[in-house]
Amino acid sequence: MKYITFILIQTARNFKQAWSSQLMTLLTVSLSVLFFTFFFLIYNNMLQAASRLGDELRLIVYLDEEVQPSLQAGYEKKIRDFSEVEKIIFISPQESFEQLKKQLGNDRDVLDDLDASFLPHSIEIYLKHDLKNLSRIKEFSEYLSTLPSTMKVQYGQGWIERFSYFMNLLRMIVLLSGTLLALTATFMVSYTIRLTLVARQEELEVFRMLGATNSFIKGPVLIEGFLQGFLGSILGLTALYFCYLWIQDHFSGPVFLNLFEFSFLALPQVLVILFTSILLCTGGSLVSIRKYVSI
Amino acid sequence: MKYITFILIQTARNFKQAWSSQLMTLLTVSLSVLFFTFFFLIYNNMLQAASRLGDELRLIVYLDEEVQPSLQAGYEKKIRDFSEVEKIIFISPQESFEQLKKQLGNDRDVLDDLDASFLPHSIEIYLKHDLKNLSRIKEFSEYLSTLPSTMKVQYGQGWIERFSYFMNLLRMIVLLSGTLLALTATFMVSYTIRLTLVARQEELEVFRMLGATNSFIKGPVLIEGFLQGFLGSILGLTALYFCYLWIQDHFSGPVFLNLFEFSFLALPQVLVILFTSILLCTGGSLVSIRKYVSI
Amino acid sequence: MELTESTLLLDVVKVSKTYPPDVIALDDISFDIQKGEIVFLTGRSGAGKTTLLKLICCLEKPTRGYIEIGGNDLSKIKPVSIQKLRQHIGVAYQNFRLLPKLTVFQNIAMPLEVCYMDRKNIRTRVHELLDALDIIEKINVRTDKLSRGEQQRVAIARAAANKPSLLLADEPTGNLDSASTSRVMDLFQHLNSEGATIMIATHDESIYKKTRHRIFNLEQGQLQLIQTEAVA
Amino acid sequence: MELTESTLLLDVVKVSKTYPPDVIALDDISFDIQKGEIVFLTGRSGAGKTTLLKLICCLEKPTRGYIEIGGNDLSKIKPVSIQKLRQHIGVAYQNFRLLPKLTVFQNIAMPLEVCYMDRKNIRTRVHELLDALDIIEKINVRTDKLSRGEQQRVAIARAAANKPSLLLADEPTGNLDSASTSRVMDLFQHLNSEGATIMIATHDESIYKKTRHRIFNLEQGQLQLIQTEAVA
Ligand SMILES: Nc1ncnc2c1ncn2[C@@H]1O[C@H](COP(=O)(O)OP(=O)(O)OP(=O)(O)O)[C@@H](O)[C@H]1O
Ligand SMILES: Nc1ncnc2c1ncn2[C@@H]1O[C@H](COP(=O)(O)OP(=O)(O)OP(=O)(O)O)[C@@H](O)[C@H]1O
Ligand SMILES: [Mg+2]
Ligand SMILES: [Mg+2]
Repeated sequence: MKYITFILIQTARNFKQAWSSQLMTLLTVSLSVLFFTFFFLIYNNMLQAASRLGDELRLIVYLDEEVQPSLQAGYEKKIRDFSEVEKIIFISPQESFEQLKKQLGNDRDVLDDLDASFLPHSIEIYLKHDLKNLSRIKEFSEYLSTLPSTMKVQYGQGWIERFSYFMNLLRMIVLLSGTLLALTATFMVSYTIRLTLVARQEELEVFRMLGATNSFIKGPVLIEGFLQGFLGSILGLTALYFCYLWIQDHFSGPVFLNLFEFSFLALPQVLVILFTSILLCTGGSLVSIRKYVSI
Repeated sequence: MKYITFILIQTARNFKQAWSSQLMTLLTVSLSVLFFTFFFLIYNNMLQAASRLGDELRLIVYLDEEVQPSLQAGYEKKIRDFSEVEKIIFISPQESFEQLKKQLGNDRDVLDDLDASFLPHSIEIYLKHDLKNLSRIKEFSEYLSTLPSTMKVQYGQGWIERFSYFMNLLRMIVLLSGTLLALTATFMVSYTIRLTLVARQEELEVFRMLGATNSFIKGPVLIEGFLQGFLGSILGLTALYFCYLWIQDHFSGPVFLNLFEFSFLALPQVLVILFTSILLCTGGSLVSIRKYVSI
Repeated sequence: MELTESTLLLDVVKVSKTYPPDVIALDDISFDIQKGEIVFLTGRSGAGKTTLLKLICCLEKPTRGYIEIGGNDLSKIKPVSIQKLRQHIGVAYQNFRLLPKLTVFQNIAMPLEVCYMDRKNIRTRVHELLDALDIIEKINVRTDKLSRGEQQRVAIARAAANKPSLLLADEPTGNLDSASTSRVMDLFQHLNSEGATIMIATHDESIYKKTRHRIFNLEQGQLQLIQTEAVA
Repeated sequence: MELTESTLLLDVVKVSKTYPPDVIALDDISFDIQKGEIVFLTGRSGAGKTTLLKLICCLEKPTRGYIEIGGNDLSKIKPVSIQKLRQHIGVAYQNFRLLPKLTVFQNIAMPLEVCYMDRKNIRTRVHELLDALDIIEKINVRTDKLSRGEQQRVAIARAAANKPSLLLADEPTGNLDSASTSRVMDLFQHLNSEGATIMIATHDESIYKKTRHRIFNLEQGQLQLIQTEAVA
């Protein structure tokens, strides 16, 4: 009990004495958490968005003969071997003809005199929605052309290819800036913690000279580290939440929301972030003590 | 001459004495410059990429009668009134028919028995490539439908709309993180400069007590601020250049380069960055002196 | 860290201290101090007085030789034991080592907090000491707002706060007028009568001239006994 | 800042100094000092000696009254002039105010650099002073590696470096043995013979007991002249 009282008194006194640098550390931690989670949020949502855009990720394989129902399973297996696939549909010329008619709309009378048989058999392949599949779509299409009786493979070549490159670029950017930010965050936090402790170096040294035990010295520092990490990440996450609300606010509207359901971090993710920043702050403080208070 | 010698000696001594915190400031400045320019670079290139993707930004207006050559100028004017437009092409049913034939490729014999007259007259409108136009494409299409004798307006509605929302979101993200980063950069730089000066507060105070004039005190601080800003931004820009090379390296390949010609900052931009960070560092140092050395 | 029953409190054996690169501060020093003694240490400026005191409170390690306090060889005991030991040694440093941002009370309370004394007892003890040293009216003033002589007395009060078994005072009267000096010496006398062993490094002849205690003199790293204790 | 031709160097008129909240350090003090004089200032710890010296070198402002140095009223001259004036006043602070990370040489060179003296002259002057104070062998040692008495002499050397017209020494011998003390006093004597006016605040009777100079005593904020200058 006595011990705890002393530690708390110490902590309060430290804060009173050095509140400006404590506040600085807190702000730094918050900013770092904000940065990091901001990028995490964006990356997360980008992946989701990509998967929605990928709804159009349909490849059509035109065949020069019908695939007998008995052979369809083999075909499917071959396709699934190469890439993860959402669903595979075998389409007869009749079905294609109906589809074409629908697409032409008012102009459908062009087809009036024609027979469905001029259209080939085909297979529609819907890819699983993720960036990996998107970026491998070209390879996949080449693979499909080598299957037996394939006449031609078709997909929204033009824009899908560009889009996939674009997404790749974005992914790289987000990862790169994420790494940069993580580095800086660590650097900033450890730097400010170091500075706070250097400012208290004299005090800790005097305490050492007066015979303070390790637990006496480390107690307040640990509590401070904990508070810094805890409050810092709470603040950062709160700021992030407001950013999130702001973005959502500026992107409401049926079309958009439908496309990008911009979602916040999940609870487990939030907890991991909280835990990590507490660990970082307390750990950093302890390491710094060992380094700067030699006596 | 004597004055300059003394100032240089002072500066060298300061650096020797406090090289670790000086290095910290330098690193902070570099990182801040790197962040800021990195986002600037991305934003710049994103705009360019958008304009390239926008190549497909073509609207087709189907008309129920031919537009007489004498009226074409009036039509053009009306269209240009609403939005900036790259070019406008009036297309006759014959031209459309040829185009359709080309598109159908091997299946073109479907059209053999048909006459071009079942196709309507149309106007193809190519938009100027920028994000603003992209995001207003829906409004534009609605406007076009109100023009006389318009039957139907068509554009790659599905994906263009999604793409434009996506681009908007991205723009917001880049701007938001850019702002965040600029704020932090300023905060970090001023904080480290302050700390460096607080560490030297005692020295400056003693100099004051010994009768140092203002120019004696400020000279070395100014030189340091200048060097910090100069070297810091040079370092940051160099790091940025390597990031740039890395990105380019990972996106070589004919299709990609064709689409995103990822380009570096222009010389004037580099100069502005250099100048700004020098100003920030020197200014910050001077303000801090005034605040921390009161005697 | 319990001190043994023997009457020998401090035993310094063939101790040398060389600061890098080649400053020989102490050269093969040996002496011992009994419990309850008062000992003076004199010597020219730079003779090594402070160095010797630092070795005794483990702020520096001897280059050669060893030091025993209450039977514990300082070079062999564990860090935890050193911390406990320091709680029994009060040191008034020559450069005070006060915390400028804390008040007089907070500074003097530090060694008491370190061994978890409770608030009430701390307050009583601090008042007692400040009364004895005549600076009770400064109790809630930050130490950087004090005159140098007041600071010196605070440093002495802090050293004496925990009723140490061994009190090391390094130039305790350098900034004090004669009235304050005699108050400080009275305090030392009082602590001594309560059982504390006291070692005072000083230049101030006036405080040791008329005593009957042992006086050591350091010169060029060598220790000489220049006055043996007179039998009462 | 040129000092006038008059023989009056320092004129303190009805000066009071109150520290917040209510510490009356000086209370309506008046005195003057002629050029070339040596004056001692005594007083109990906390009497206000350091405060008086701080007022003279413009580190604090008087609450009431004014101080003139060489005819310049300190409360009226501009900051730039104060800076120039300080170059003519050497102060050995009671707490030294040395820079711990710089060497002895660099510390003593500071007041010389401030008025742009060239390297060669600086070196000569520093050697001269260190020789006089017997710490020449420490010239390239960082001041935090010095004994307290050595630091004190460095502080005195720095105050004397620029051959000041007025030298203020605050307790200059508190950490010095008698041999070093007499070296310091010799240095002061020498500076005085070169024209410097010197004011020494001290507790150390030994340095003023046998002099013929004026001695002021501060008590409860009041100044008393306790020895007038003996005519030679
Ligand atoms: N940390 C250090 N590094 C190098 N040399 C040191 C260090 N501390 C002290 N010295 C040197 O060791 C010698 C003895 O120093 P010490 O402080 O023990 O002297 P002292 O007797 O206390 O002198 P004073 O009366 O001036 O306080 C001096 O020459 C000093 O310069
Ligand atoms: N900055 C300050 N703020 C408040 N009070 C102060 C300050 N400086 C000094 N004092 C008080 O003013 C009084 C005179 O202080 P001063 O330092 O002038 O005494 P001194 O004569 O130099 O004493 P010493 O011999 O101990 O150095 C003391 O009571 C001191 O506590
Ligand atoms: Mg000493
Ligand atoms: Mg004083």
